[in-house]
Amino acid sequence: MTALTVRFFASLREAVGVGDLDIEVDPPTLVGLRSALATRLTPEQFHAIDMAEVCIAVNQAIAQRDTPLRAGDEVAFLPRVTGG
Amino acid sequence: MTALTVRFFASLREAVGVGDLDIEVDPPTLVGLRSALATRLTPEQFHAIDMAEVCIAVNQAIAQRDTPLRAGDEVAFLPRVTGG
Amino acid sequence: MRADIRVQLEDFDIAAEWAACRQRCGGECGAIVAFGGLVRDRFGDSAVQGLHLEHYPGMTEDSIRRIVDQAAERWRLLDVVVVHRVGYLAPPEQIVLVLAASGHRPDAFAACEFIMDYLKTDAVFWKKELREDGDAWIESTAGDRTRRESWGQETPAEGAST
Amino acid sequence: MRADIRVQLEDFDIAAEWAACRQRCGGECGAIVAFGGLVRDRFGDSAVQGLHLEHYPGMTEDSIRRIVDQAAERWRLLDVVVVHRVGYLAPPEQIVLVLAASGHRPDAFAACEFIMDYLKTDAVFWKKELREDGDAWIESTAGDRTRRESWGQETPAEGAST
Repeated sequence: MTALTVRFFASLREAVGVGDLDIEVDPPTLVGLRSALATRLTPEQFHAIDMAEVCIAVNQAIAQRDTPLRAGDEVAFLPRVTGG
Repeated sequence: MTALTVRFFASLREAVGVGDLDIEVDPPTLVGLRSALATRLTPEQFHAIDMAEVCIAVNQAIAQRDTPLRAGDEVAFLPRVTGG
Repeated sequence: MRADIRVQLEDFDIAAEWAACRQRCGGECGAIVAFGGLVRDRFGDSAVQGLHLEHYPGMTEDSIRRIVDQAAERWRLLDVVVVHRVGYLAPPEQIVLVLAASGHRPDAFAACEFIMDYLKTDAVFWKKELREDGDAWIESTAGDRTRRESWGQETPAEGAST
Repeated sequence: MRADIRVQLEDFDIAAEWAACRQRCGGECGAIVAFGGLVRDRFGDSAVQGLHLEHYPGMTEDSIRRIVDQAAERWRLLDVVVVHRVGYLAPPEQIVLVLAASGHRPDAFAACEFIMDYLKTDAVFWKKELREDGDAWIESTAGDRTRRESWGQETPAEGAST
């Protein structure tokens, strides 16, 4: 098992109810993380973070589908951004 | 004869050597003014103000070829402008 | 090109930023363009009490830096300042300042507007409008995306979903 | 739309102009764009000692007002300020300030840039550059005229020659 910190921002934090979550995943991939979150969260919470427009950053860099995960990584779920 | 004040700006003032000139014209038209200036100025001075790109304003409004002139009018010779 | 990028709770002082920018540029600088974004008091028919702006410390600054770097590749710039506030902001407080200084005005205008357009679509911020008719997370509009795309080139990094 | 147009010998204070503009606009204002033009210290390879700016009191202000009125017809503006200095200016002094405030940033950017482009070609000023290699009256460049024409519509009033 690989221990990660997951962060939710803005509307996703509101949907999940917390900003941070420590979670263990196996295998250490985004697919493994998805499974772990599906178990850990309620269906409504999971649905909110599992939308197509949600971006995922690993250690603050936008992740690709096959970005590997290592123990201690910070995985952030980012809803659509807008600044200015 | 119609008495006018003529003003020269910027490079035209430098070419003519003065900023203002009182002059009498007959007939009271831009053509009449041109004749009067041709007599009053040296050929070099006249050449400077007689260039195609020089604009003429009568009482601060850009003049047309047939703009009538009245006693006391201010006729300004304006070289190409640039602000900013 | 010097770039100064700050994300902060505190208000900013346009006069101080402008003066510092002039100071850094010296006699090379012919043009400074400043953009200030303010909190409006209405959204359509609904009164706006304020905005809540959230960011991801580190990633947000990086996202702004990437935008500024792209601007610096496209135009001749001497100095760029981006100050973006976060936290709770009430109308008519200042949200964002973008300063672009160049030898020449077309570069300063283009860079400032480019940076603002990209901030709307690519900078890592989230904005909640606190309104009479209910709070709402704001997304960049179709107009914002069209404006961003009008600059051509680069598409946003493809994100992964789980 | 309010418009404040001034031609003056004195320097201007961007901070005071910006604050007054915000004050006048209140909560409707979402965007302020400011352009500052400065005296550069070089022209090509030649050092510039300064500029001498000349105007035609009355006609100059009218020419600026016409430009601002055109901008107000094209975009939704809340407030416009144009302050243009005349007299002798040394590098890196400020020459001109254009402020455009609007509910929305595209309008503020477009109006500010439009006004600057037209000031270069249509405002009644003359500018002499005092240079190492000799003084020279500056004219608007082909680039300035192209930028002006890129806004479409209106052509300059046809002048008469004697």
